[in-house]
Amino acid sequence: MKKTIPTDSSIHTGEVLFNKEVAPGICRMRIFHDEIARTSLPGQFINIRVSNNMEPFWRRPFSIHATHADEHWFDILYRVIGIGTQKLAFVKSGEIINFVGPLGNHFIADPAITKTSLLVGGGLGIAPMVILAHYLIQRNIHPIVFYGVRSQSELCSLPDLQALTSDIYIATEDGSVGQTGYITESVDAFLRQQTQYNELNIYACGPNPMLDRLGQIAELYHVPCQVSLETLMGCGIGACLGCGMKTRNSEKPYVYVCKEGPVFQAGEIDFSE
Amino acid sequence: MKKTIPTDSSIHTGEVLFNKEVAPGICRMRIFHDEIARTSLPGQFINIRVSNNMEPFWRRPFSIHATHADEHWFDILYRVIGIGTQKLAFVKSGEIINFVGPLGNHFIADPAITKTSLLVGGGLGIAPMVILAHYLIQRNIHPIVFYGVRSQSELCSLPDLQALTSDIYIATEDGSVGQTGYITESVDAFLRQQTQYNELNIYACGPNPMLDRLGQIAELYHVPCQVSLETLMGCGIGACLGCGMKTRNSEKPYVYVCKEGPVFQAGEIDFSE
Amino acid sequence: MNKLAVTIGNLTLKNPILTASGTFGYGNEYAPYFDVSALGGLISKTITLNPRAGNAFPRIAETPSGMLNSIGLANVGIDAFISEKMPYLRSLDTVNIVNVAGFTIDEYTEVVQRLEDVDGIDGYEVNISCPNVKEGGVAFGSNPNITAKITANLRTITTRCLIMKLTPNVTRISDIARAAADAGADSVSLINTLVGMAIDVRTRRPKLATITGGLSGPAIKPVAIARVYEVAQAISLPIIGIGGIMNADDVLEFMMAGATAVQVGTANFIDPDVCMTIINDLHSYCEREAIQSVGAVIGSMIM
Amino acid sequence: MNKLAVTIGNLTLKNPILTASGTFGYGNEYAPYFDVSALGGLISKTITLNPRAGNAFPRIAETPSGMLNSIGLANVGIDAFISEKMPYLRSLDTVNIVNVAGFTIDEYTEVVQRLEDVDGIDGYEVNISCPNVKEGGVAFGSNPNITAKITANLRTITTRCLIMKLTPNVTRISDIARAAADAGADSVSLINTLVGMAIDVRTRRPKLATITGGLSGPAIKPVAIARVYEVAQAISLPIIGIGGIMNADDVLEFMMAGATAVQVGTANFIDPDVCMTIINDLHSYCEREAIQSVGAVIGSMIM
Ligand SMILES: Cc1cc2nc3c(=O)[nH]c(=O)nc-3n(C[C@H](O)[C@H](O)[C@H](O)COP(=O)(O)OP(=O)(O)OC[C@H]3O[C@@H](n4cnc5c(N)ncnc54)[C@H](O)[C@@H]3O)c2cc1C
Ligand SMILES: Cc1cc2nc3c(=O)[nH]c(=O)nc-3n(C[C@H](O)[C@H](O)[C@H](O)COP(=O)(O)OP(=O)(O)OC[C@H]3O[C@@H](n4cnc5c(N)ncnc54)[C@H](O)[C@@H]3O)c2cc1C
Ligand SMILES: Cc1cc2nc3c(=O)[nH]c(=O)nc-3n(C[C@H](O)[C@H](O)[C@H](O)COP(=O)(O)O)c2cc1C
Ligand SMILES: Cc1cc2nc3c(=O)[nH]c(=O)nc-3n(C[C@H](O)[C@H](O)[C@H](O)COP(=O)(O)O)c2cc1C
Ligand code: FES
Ligand code: FES
Repeated sequence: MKKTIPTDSSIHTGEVLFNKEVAPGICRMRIFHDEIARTSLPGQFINIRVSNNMEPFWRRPFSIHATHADEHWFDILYRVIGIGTQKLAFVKSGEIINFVGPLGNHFIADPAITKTSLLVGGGLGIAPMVILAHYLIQRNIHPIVFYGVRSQSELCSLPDLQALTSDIYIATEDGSVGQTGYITESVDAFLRQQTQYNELNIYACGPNPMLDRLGQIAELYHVPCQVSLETLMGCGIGACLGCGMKTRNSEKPYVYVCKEGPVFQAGEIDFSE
Repeated sequence: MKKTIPTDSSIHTGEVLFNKEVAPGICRMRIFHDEIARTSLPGQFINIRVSNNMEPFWRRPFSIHATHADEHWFDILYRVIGIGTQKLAFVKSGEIINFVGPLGNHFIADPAITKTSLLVGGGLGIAPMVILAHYLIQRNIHPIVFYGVRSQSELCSLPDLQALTSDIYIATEDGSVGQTGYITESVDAFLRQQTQYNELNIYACGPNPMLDRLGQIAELYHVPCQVSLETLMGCGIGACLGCGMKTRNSEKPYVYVCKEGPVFQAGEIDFSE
Repeated sequence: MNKLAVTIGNLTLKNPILTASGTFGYGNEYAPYFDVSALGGLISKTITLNPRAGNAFPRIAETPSGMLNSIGLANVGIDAFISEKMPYLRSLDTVNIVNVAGFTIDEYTEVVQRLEDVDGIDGYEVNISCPNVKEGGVAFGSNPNITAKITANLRTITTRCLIMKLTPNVTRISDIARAAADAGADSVSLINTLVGMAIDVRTRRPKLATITGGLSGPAIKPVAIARVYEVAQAISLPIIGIGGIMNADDVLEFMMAGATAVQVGTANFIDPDVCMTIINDLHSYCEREAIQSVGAVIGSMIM
Repeated sequence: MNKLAVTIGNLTLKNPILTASGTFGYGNEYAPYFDVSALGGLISKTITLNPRAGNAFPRIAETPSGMLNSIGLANVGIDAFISEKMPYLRSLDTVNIVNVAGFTIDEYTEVVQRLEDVDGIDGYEVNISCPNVKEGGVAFGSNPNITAKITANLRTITTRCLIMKLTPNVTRISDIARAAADAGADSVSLINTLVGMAIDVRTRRPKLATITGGLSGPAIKPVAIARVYEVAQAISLPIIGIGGIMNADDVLEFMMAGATAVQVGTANFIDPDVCMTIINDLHSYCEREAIQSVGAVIGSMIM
């Protein structure tokens, strides 16, 4: 895919403006930081030092969820799953957080060829979609959001999305709201109904099986599809070579997600492993 | 020295009632715990797990400073010096603390042979002297407190001591209050003025050089002297064999402070190292 | 049937949790904290022919996720062990394994010979891996020939369970394990501590009086798991895994790597009832995962 | 005079802080975070004759106070290194040490031969200690004869500073160090990672695709300090200490144990500007302690 030049990354500290549970086990944290608020691009992430000691040892990466340049803040949205996110959930407003960023490349939008974008978020994969929808609207691209979760209670940031677009499709695995089943099938159904595909594209973030399936759907309809990946990250800056994903290109069997990603064309990645 | 049977030790949790700075860099923590409040003896200590993670790795030992059986609490008094005590200082009232105790032997008082005791505390060595003074008074032994610090600002728990005895001698190294110099010299001066020594004894806790000098003074006047020692402690329960002090007895070259102490006759210990 | 039972040589342990020598005293130190008889087995502090005061102080130092020690096999000596410590150990309803060491090859034989007459001993763990003594110790355990010799000598004089305790401070631990296995050991236990050192930069003094010591605790767990896995590929004897175990997950990790049982060491210092917690958690694990015998976990890593 | 300057062979480093190979990429990765020219020297990712994609994923795992890696010497290969990476490295105002490896003894010679013609290289660090490759690597570095052979071969073809990087996964590292010293090395650097392993007990899968990997970070610092001290007693060459350095105190600890310079590895992942912080803190230390040259700290442990 076209190479993008990421914004300069640095080590920053920022004050936490709030950090609250927005759904069971899911928190949203707002950090005061003018530079990130102004310069970060959709799909980029920050790498947070969640503790001053060695537990956990590595930083923890989180997508930038939303930004507000005038108010100098940005948000992350995260699920509490292990020691790092547990510690993060304990941070109180007023405390100072240390992070590296903005890191990685970003979703690419070209208004000359795209009029409508499908933004597909699975679970916490919704995180980059708020900043992305905002970004697209500024570029006159119409965002249609597809949001899949296990159950209604996990839905986050709907008001943010609704403020940006009225086209929001929801699928839940348990059928508690929206379509029952996987969000990929809603995307498939949507695409099937279209009459032309050349001004469409897809942006997606979520579990690998979802991205894999979505890549297949996109290929079927010949719609470009950019996916944002997650892997374990030792450094986040391209130094440890720990964050690889297998590609379909035997000349370059791996891509490094932190530096060459996290955003890739779906077709580049080999999700089979 | 006469062997004492320590109270049964267990792993406990207790609620912190308060934890506040009482002098620059010195905190007092009150813990709600009926059993410790009722059963612990002067000189015994508890071993606190100051964090849930591995920093610091070991527990940290602190003398029992004061107890209140009816109100079911006990206090510790501690100086913030490194990672463990820094974390301890962050604990808020209402939080639950995990500790092992009561540990170790204790100061021994025999009203049949002792009428007056000199309680000598150097710096944080004052910690066990409050519970000890209380204990002695209950046994009709009159406590005279000798309290040495570097400077007036470091004096702690004077009201507690004053409530128990009016005989309090203070020495400061900088002369900001009381005698100028080491408290051991105040003890020496006091003893020099006495006419008889057979109903006296000394209890002491503080830096090793102080205890060493005090032992010499005690020997001079043939006054029994019990000292409470501090060493690094890996376990606090007699298992790691890490907490040794050299003795003057070549048959038994080391004593283990956590289990055989922390209280010893001054004459047993070789402070030369 | 007891789901947690495992077998080491002629011994059945009611669960895979043993205590690591030198971290559990002679057992009674822990009696206030839990019912010591609940253990799969108790391995006592290394016993030598003569009492030893041990090395000079400081003997311990805290390190990132671990600690250093240079106790130097301080122990009461075999006579006092038999007269003062055995009665308590004998009274327990658990497997009693006595850890032994010598400073010459013959001394190992001598110590075990003395213990052969003593009732209530179920097995020996032979410490050929102590990094904190000048003679014997790790010097023996890093040499396959001496390892074989000590093992063979002891095998001729005892039918009790014979466990050789190995050092990780060698180029290939499986060579040593094979030597012990071929010479008749019933099991090997690993790892003893890694040689380590720390300096107090304020005083410029080593944190241990002996300068170097042995590193233990969670810091060494990845090394221990790798060694257990290596040895499990090399020999068919049951392996006892040691190093940095703090909880039941750590025990499962060792067993998946190939250990039949484990020893809990430094963790006892942090939580004196940790072995009881681990045993309870292993029970819950087997319930939750519908495992009929914890033996099914041994070597069950999926590649 | 620069208080922090130290000497390794024919090189003067403006301070004792080098970056550990494989943790600092080819330098440019860190350019956003501090002025890389401030380093005492930069040691780049191991270079091999052919480009290598490296091992399968997962290649990294978090462990108590450390991490495991099994990168497997993924690198761009010597051609791309020279054409794509050297221009940036050459532009820096710091000592540029290239870490090299081969899979046969001759390959080491071949790689260095190729680099001899390249400008802007001040020295070589020879990786005979990688635990994550099947051929060469730690198998070479645990054999004193092969160590001597590789060292001697390279000594005949280069006058540039020659540093042999040693593995701790051996019975006696000083034997290997002596072999390197006698064969003409200018310095030895130690330690490379300890062999380690971890299993995810939920999935029962090893946390690394290669099963075992190399342990780094603060967890291994006590082992590294002990090895530096051991080698410092055995040879008179300058030693470069590596393992678990997170801050200036850790650097001083290595130097007191006998290291002339150090390498900062895993810490760069946690704080990409950690080397700058350390250099500043070393300056302050020398000021505060009125030390005229940091060289005075080397081997200054008091016994
Ligand atoms: C570029 C990028 C952006 C991300 N953005 C977000 C975000 O916006 N919101 C959010 O909630 N999470 C996000 N993540 C994932 C997030 O980083 C992890 O959930 C977090 O690191 C877990 O830390 P922990 O200490 O709580 O869990 P741990 O205790 O480290 O792990 C708990 C379990 O989760 C697994 N795990 C840990 N990290 C990952 C990972 N990155 N991918 C897959 N499995 C993992 C572990 O293997 C383990 O089984 C992102 C990850 C990347 C790489
Ligand atoms: C039986 C006993 C009772 C104690 N009672 C009290 C008390 O009532 N109040 C109080 O303030 N302190 C008391 N101490 C000392 C207290 O345990 C230490 O100050 C504490 O463990 C330091 O922990 P830290 O993590 O803050 O410091 P660390 O980071 O562990 O150490 C900082 C520095 O202090 C030194 N140090 C650490 N522990 C000790 C020690 N035990 N003796 C000497 N030097 C040490 C270290 O070597 C290091 O140089 C007692 C110690 C013992 C053994
Ligand atoms: C303080 C201490 C003393 C030890 N003493 C002995 C000993 O006497 N004999 C022995 O075989 N191992 C001894 N060890 C090693 C332990 O039995 C064990 O092999 C090692 O600590 C690794 O396990 P851990 O990480 O769970 O502690 C000792 C370890 C410690 C920490
Ligand atoms: C991710 C990673 C990759 C490494 N790659 C190399 C390498 O290519 N060549 C090498 O000689 N050492 C390599 N090492 C070892 C380091 O250079 C260093 O010796 C080791 O990590 C110990 O130092 P530390 O604890 O400061 O990280 C690597 C280490 C890590 C963590
Ligand atoms: S996380 Fe280290 S290279 Fe990507
Ligand atoms: S602190 Fe462990 S024996 Fe005393």
